[in-house]
This record gives sequence, C-alpha cells and structure tokens, in this order.
Amino acid sequence: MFDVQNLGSGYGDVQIISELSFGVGNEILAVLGANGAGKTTLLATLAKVIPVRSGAITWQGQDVSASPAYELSKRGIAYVPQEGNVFPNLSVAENLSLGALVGTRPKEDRLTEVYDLFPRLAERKEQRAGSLSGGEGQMLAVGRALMQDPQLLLLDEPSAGLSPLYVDILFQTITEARKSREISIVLAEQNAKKTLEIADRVLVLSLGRMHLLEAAKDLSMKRLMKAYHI
Amino acid sequence: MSFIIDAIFIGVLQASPLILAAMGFTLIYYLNGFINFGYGEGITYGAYFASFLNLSLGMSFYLSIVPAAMMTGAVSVLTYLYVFRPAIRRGVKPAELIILSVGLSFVLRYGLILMVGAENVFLDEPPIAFFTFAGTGATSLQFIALILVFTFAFNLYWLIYHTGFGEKVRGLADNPDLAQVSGIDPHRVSISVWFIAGSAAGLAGIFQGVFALVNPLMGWNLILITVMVSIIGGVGSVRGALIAAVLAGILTAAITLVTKPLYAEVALLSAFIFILWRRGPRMA
Amino acid sequence: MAYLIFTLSLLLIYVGLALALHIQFGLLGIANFGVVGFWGLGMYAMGVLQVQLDMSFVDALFLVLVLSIAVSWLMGWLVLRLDPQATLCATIAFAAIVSLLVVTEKWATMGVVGLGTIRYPFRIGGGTEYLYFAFLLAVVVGLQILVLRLHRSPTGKLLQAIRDNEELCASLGKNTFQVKMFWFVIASVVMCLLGALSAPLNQFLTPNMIVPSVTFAVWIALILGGKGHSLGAVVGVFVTFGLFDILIETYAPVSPELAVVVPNMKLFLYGLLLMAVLIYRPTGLLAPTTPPEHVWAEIRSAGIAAGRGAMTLFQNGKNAIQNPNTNQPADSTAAQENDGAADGKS
Amino acid sequence: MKLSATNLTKSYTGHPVLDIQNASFGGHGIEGLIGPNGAGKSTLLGCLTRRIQATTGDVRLDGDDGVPTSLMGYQSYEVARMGLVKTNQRIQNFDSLTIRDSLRMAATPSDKQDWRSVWTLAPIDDALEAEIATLLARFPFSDPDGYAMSGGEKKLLDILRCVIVKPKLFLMDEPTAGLPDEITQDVMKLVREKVDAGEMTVMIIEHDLDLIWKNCSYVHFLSEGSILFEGKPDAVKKNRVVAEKYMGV
Repeated sequence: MFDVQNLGSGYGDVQIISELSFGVGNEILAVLGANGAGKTTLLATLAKVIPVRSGAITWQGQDVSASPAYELSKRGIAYVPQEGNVFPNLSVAENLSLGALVGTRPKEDRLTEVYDLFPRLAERKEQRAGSLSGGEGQMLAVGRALMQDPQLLLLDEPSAGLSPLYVDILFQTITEARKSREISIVLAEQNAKKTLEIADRVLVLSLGRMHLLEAAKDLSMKRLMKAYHI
Repeated sequence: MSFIIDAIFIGVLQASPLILAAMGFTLIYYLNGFINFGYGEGITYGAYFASFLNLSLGMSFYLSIVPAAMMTGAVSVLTYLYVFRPAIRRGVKPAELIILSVGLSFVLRYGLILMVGAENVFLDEPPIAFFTFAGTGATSLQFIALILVFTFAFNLYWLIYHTGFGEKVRGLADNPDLAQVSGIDPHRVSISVWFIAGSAAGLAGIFQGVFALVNPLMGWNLILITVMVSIIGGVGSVRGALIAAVLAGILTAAITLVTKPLYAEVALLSAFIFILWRRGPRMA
Repeated sequence: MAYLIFTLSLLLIYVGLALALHIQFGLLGIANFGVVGFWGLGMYAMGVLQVQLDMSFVDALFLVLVLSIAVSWLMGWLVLRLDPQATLCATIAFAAIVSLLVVTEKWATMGVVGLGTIRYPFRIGGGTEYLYFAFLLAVVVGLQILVLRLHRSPTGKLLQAIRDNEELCASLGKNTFQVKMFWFVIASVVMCLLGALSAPLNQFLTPNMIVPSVTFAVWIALILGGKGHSLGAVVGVFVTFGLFDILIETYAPVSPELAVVVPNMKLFLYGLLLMAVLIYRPTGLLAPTTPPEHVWAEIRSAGIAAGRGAMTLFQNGKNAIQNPNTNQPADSTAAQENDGAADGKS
Repeated sequence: MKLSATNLTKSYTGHPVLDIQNASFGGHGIEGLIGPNGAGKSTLLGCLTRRIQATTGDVRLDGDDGVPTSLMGYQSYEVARMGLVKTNQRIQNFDSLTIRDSLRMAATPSDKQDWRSVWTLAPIDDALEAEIATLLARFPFSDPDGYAMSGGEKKLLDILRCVIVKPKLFLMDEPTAGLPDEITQDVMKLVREKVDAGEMTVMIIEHDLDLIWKNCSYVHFLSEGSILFEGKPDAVKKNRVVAEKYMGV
C-alpha cells in the first residue's frame, strides 16, 4: 500500500536519511532509534513537509514523491509532527474541525468519535490549544489527525515529554484507533519498551540508515539496546 | 458630557473608511506577516475605479460601489501573484518585503498619475440630506457609509470567525506547515484573502473619496494611520483592528475638538511610537 | 551653471544621507525609514536658529549638533530593541511627526509660508556656491572614508556580526545594544547635520521639502547601489539622483508637455527599479561577492596606482623647478598604504 | 569554574518544563548531559546562560576566588564575559564574515572594538592572531579567508568561535550534529587539551552516547525537567532508571 524505495532526505547540505527502503501494510510500524537517528526527518519526508531528495514514495499504487503536502492529506495520509502539531491560537474545537477538511463522512460523526476517544478534549472544547498541557496537546494533535479519517497515520514521537500516565493513555488510544478503523500507522518513538508492546513490526534507524527491520515479537531488548548505544 | 458624545459621534463617522482599511490591512498582515505599504494604493485605486464608473460611465454612485471594490480586489490579487509571492518564494525577508511594498506603492501611485493626472477629482454625489443627532450634524451619505462599513465589518468578522473559510485562513496564519498537512491549499486561500483585503481597501477609498475628494495621494496619506491602528489593535486580530480603528477615530475627533487637527496626528503618532516601545521586541 | 552647482551640491547631500543609512541599515541592519525626519529636523533647526534668533552659522551648527544628539539618542532608545518591522514603523512615524510640527509650529518655522533667508557660512562674491560645494565635497569624502575604514576595522566586523545574528553575538560576550546605540546615534546625527548643511543651499525652507519621497530616494539609492558594499551608497545616488535629477530633468531635450511628466515618471521608475532589484538582485548593483576587504584592497591598490601616476606627473612638473629629492615622502606614504592593504588581505 | 542551580524552574504558559532542586555543573573536567527528547535540556542551558529568563530559582557562579555570584541580575552578554559560553545546536553563523574574520571578531576584546578602531584599524595582538592561525591550520576549512559554506564548516566554526573567546565553563550543545566523525574527534581532542591544561571545564549535551561514554568523566541524566540521576559514566550506563527512561517505561 505504502512503499518507500531508496529514500534520501535532509536539510540544507546535511543529508540525514539515506538509502531507506521499506513498505507499510495494515499494521503498526514502529520507527525506533536514539535521538538524532533521523526519525523526525523520515516522517516529515513521508508527509512531504520536507522534499524528497532521492528515491520514491508510492501510495496506493501511485508515485507521490512530487505531490505537495495538502495533496497527500486529501489522499488519506495524516501526519502528526513532533513540534508545532496544533494551531496554538485556535480553540480545541477549531483545531479538530480543521482536521475534517478532507474526507467524506459528516464532521459531526467524526467529532463525536474523537471526543469519545479523548473525553478530556470534549471538556476543553473552547480552550485555546496553546494553553493546553503537554499531554492534552498531544491528544489534540492525534485527535486532529484522526479527524482526517486517514488510511495511513504518521505519528512523530507522540510520547515525547509526557509523563508515564499520559503515555499509557495515548498508546492505548492509538491501539484502539488502529483496531476500530483498520488504518496503517507509522509510529516514530524513543520509548522503545512501550512501543514494542503495541507495534507489529519495528524499523530501527541508526544515523539515518536502516539498522534492522523485523517483527516486534522477534526483537530482543538486548539488540535494541545496542542500537541505542546504551 | 456633550464633549464626549460629540467626540464619539464625529469619531465614528469619520473613522468608517479607516475601519475598513484597517481590517483589510490586518488580514494581509495576519496571513503573510509583513506590513504592506502598497495596500494604501488600494484605497486610491478604489476611489479612482469609482470615479471612472461614476463620472466616465455615468453610473450612479451607489451602483458603482460594488464593482469598484471588486476591481480593487483584483488589483490586490495581481500584486500578490506577481510581486509578493515571487519575492516570498525567493526568500526576501520581512523587512525587505516592506521596502518592496513601498516600491510597489510608488509604482502604483505614479503610474496612476501618469495615466490620469494628479488633479483632484470630485465624485458625483447623490443628493444629500442633513440630520442632526444629539446636537451634531451628519449627512445621509455619512450614515449610509457607516451602515455599509458596519455591514462589511460584521460580514468580515463572521467570515473569519464563523465559517470554514475563516478557519482555513486562521489555520494557515497560525501554523502554515500543519495547515498544509491538514489539506489546505495555501495558494488558493491566499488569493481569496488578498482579494477580500483589496476590496476592503477599495471600499475605504470610495467613501474617503466621496466624503472629501479623490486624488492620487489619498491612499498614501491614509496608510500610515492604517498601519498604526492595525498594529496597536493587536496585529493578527481582525477584532482588534476593528476596535482600534474606532478608538483611533474617536481619539482623533476628541483631540481635534480641543486643538488643531494636525496636533491630533502628532499625538497619535507619538502614542504609536510609545506603544511600540512598550511592547518591546515582539510585534503582535 | 549656478543651477548645476546647486544640483550637484544636493547630490552630495544625498550621497551623505545614503552613507549614513549605509551605516544604519547596511552595516547594522537597522531599518531607519525616518531619514527625512532627521534631515528635516537639522535643516529646520538651522533655519530657525539663523532666521528667528539671528545666530551665526557656526553657533547654530553647534546647537543643531546638541539637539540632534539628544533626539537621536531618544529615538535609538525607543526603537533599537524592536524587531525590524516595528523599527521601520516607528521611524516613519518620527518623520511624520517632524513634518507635522514644521507645519504647526508657525511661531518658529513660519509654517507653510516658508522660512528664509538662510545664509551661507561665508560669502566670497560669486564664488560662494563653489566654495560651499567644495566644503560639502570634503564632508562627504570624509564620510566615505569613514565608511570605508569602518568596513575594515574591528568595529565594522562587529557591526556586521550584529546585523547577521545579534543573539549569537551577545552569546560571545558583545554588548550589542550599546554598539547599536552608538552607531545609530552617530549616523542619525550625521543626517541631522547634513540637513543643517542643506539649509543654506535651499535658502528658503518650506514644509513640502520634508516628504517621505526623500527617505525613499535615499533608500532606493542604497538598495540599488548595494546595501552591503561600502561604495554602494555613492553608486546608487549617482545612478538615481545623478541620472534622473541632473541628467534627464535638467539636460534631456524634452518638450514642455513632457517635462511635466518627467518627475512622476522618475518616481514611477524609482519604484520599478527598487522592486526589480529587491526581487532579482537583492544584493544590489555592487554585490559583496568577495570579502569586502579584498574589494577594498583592490580599490586601494587601484587608487594608489592612480595616485602614484598623478603624483609622478605632479612631481615631474615640480622637479623642473625644484630639488628632485622632494618625491621621497610621497613614495614612502604609498608604500605604507600598500602595507595596510596587504594586512587586510592576510 | 562551577555553576550551581538551586530551585531552578521554568514554566511556559503555566506548564512546568524545568524543575531542578539542586545541581552543580562544571566540577569534573568534561561532563555530559543526556536525556530523552523533550526532557528540558535546551531550556536548562538557556536558563544557565541567561538567554531564557527562569521562572524561579537562582544560578550561582563559583568564581576562582571561591565567592559565589548570582547570575540572575546579569544579561546574557555579561554572563558570556564571565566565561560561560555555549555552542549552538542549530547552525548559527555570521554570514557576511569570513571564517578568519569571524574568529577575529569573537576574539577581539571589546575595548579594541569600539569606535577608536576606525582610526587605528586596531589589529588584534599577535598572540591572538597566532592562536587563530593555529586553530585554522588544525581544522580542514576549505578556505579560511573565504566564507563558511557547508553546514559542517559552519558548525565547526561555531565551536571554534566559542573556543577562541576562552570560556571557563564551555557548554557544547550537540557538537556532533552535522559534523563528520573525524572532525568531531579532532574537536574533542582540542577540548580535552584545554581541559587538561586547566583552561576550562566542559559540559556536553549529546545524543551520540558513544561520545559521552568516551569523553565524559561525569554524566547528568535529565528527564521530565529534573535531574534523575548523575554519576560516573559506568554508573549511569548501568542505572536502571536511565535505561528505562531513555528507552521507555
């Protein structure tokens, strides 16, 4: 469905991702790696916020390497960046409603679903997104992406800076959303242990290249630790 | 007491073009993040389009309002497409974009003078009735302007704060990357915003022109106060610009009542510098 | 001829203003859009002091200096912490205040009636204008030398560093605000003094001299010439003011009907030129493509070569009458200057 | 030079991102500061160098004479003059200065940099000039008298610019980001020399843990805004909290 061939990307004259090839089926694919391994760059490139330097991205049989970001979101790819993932001066309700610009189902239905998933957001409908706490902000960011009714969800470190309690809630929600909607998820995480519990397959990045790619259940903690240099 | 009422009344009546101009200006600043001095020429062009329809084609003043405003909107979109968008794409920074906009305003203004000359033009006004209200006189035209201005202001406010389009605009202004990821085509939204803002400038010019006279410098004379009002009103908020424009109108009227009108401008300008200084490094 | 010398003097004033703006915007990145405010303030202060208080030129100039330091410092304090857009707005507002006050304060400025007559500091019959021109030339050459040396000096490097990245500069222990303040005041005072010096040129002052297009003309000259190049200001003024105001407006054989159009045409083209430069060649005609000091060294060596040539010619002439040994000091200065240029390159 | 922070907190719009009870930095030669993304590392550095105004708390500098000075009343440039200098994680550069000029600009003392230098063109003293030349010879800039072109050159220049102002406590924010491996090693060699000579102490903030284990004699682990563990690298490596927090609960 989603296929990446020989991808290269970076900022300015710094090449960060090189020669990366993988496919995403109907699963949760976790992208793991230490800080600075290139996870954020990879996801931003997949969402076309950063242009593709080399290689190709294919989605539903079509090459989307040159399509602009808004085109991709119309085709069912939703992206939650690590930073700046909400509209800070807009209310929670407006943030969610901006998520509903793409897709065909009525906005109200989707809104009810997201509020069911994150009851805290319903309580804070009228609040400015910039004044939410870190955890609520992440929930809103994921909620906004789910409003897009995506078939592929790109999540960039949704647990960064969150307290363990919030991480649990968030990961639980992600699994629920995945089951009820049958969507593919690419999840970039530092939080390896937790991620292993929910992921189907794991891609470990090291300095922008693929370190390993295999099923989560086959992966030992020891090999992971090695990839993290701990 | 009557002094205060007079000031408010005169202020609101005189401020109506200013309110329109400030709202449109704010819209562009809000979206693109730079002060567009070329916006002032929209005011001039609006008045000249109206005078063309009104005087050359013999259209009645009221009928000429909407087409003249739309023509100004089209000019505004052209400046965006052929001047500002290429510049932004080439990485021209905000401070230089302002200088660019001053250059554009020279081109538009003196281009206009080269085409139509620098003489004052008087719009063919409809018959005027005088009203007295709370001891102060006003013309029917001023009332109509006021009503139109508030209708426009209300609609703009509604558009920005209560419609899907407004949401897109605010989203794009707030977080451009995320807006694109949410499926907003920045190009289309920008064109619409520049059209609306240009139309607002055009309307402002039409009424400024019918209140006084039409000449090529009218926009330049109004742009500085428009910029001031918008910045004081809290850049990036249509609400703020509206309130600030009314307040500036009232303040100008109040100062004018006790002293010469030029002192009113000096006081406003000084207040403007002072407010910028108090705000410190951040703009909005 | 008298008109030409007047326009040329005015051209020098514009070169001076552009040089001062080069210090503020080119070197420091302060977007001062109130050039006409400082210039007009100096001009009218000179006029008022001379006409209303009957002061001598020198006394008046001294008072203008004091006044301009105070005003520039106040403006610096108000705008230097702001972001560039806010600085630009605040300085425009300052210029607008100056031009409004000139109209309202009739007791001093005579308002729209106009203020006159302002005297030259000296009077030597028919040659006054020429001597004054020479004086202005000396002032402007002095300014240009200051700017050239500033580019090479440690201060100049610091100013450029502040323009490029003020926070980074502060993190290396530089007191950026103090430096910005000092040079902003210097440049603004220069603008005021150039205003004071243009008062005798104009002789009769009216409020419509203090219009934003003066600021604009200086800006276009600077941007067109190259804001990052130490000679950009001069080149820019010659291309704009020299080409349009002197060559075309004065000497081009245009019919009377067309002559009315020319000033508007000029401003139209100024605007067009400015837009084109900003979009297609943001660095201006003289782009700082090589490190400034390399350029400077080249100019210097060219200048020194020319100077030597001239010196040799001059000396040869002199030698015919005098002792041949006199050319010794000239050569040693040239040698020293060459060393200076070499230092810059190393 | 030692820096101690007490009760240092920073909140953005009411949400705490930093809460340090008691910590001291710069007492162990080369130190490391590690922690997951979003732990508050940049905020901590900003508060220490006075670029960010802390919400509460105090940062004290223990001078060579042993008398502590509170930094709270100082501006960032004054703190830098006291010897607390930080490199930048994201590329920062003076684009219109050549590499050599950039170093000269940073190294020139401010009394030789004021208006008088226009008259004298005050060349910086020979010792400093020689030092710059040595630095430039040591690192592979393509043209020391040209501009820094690549991201790597700019990053390296950023580090050298800080070294040349002779910091007492040198904070290196992600020195490896954007630098080739060999150059990082050269930089660390230079830093180690300076530390061994007693010229400065260093704190490195890094994601590349290999570099931390190899170079640091003491490591602070920051997570969720507080220092959860600190100690010798081996202790930190073995610590369960660190492994769990770094890789997930």
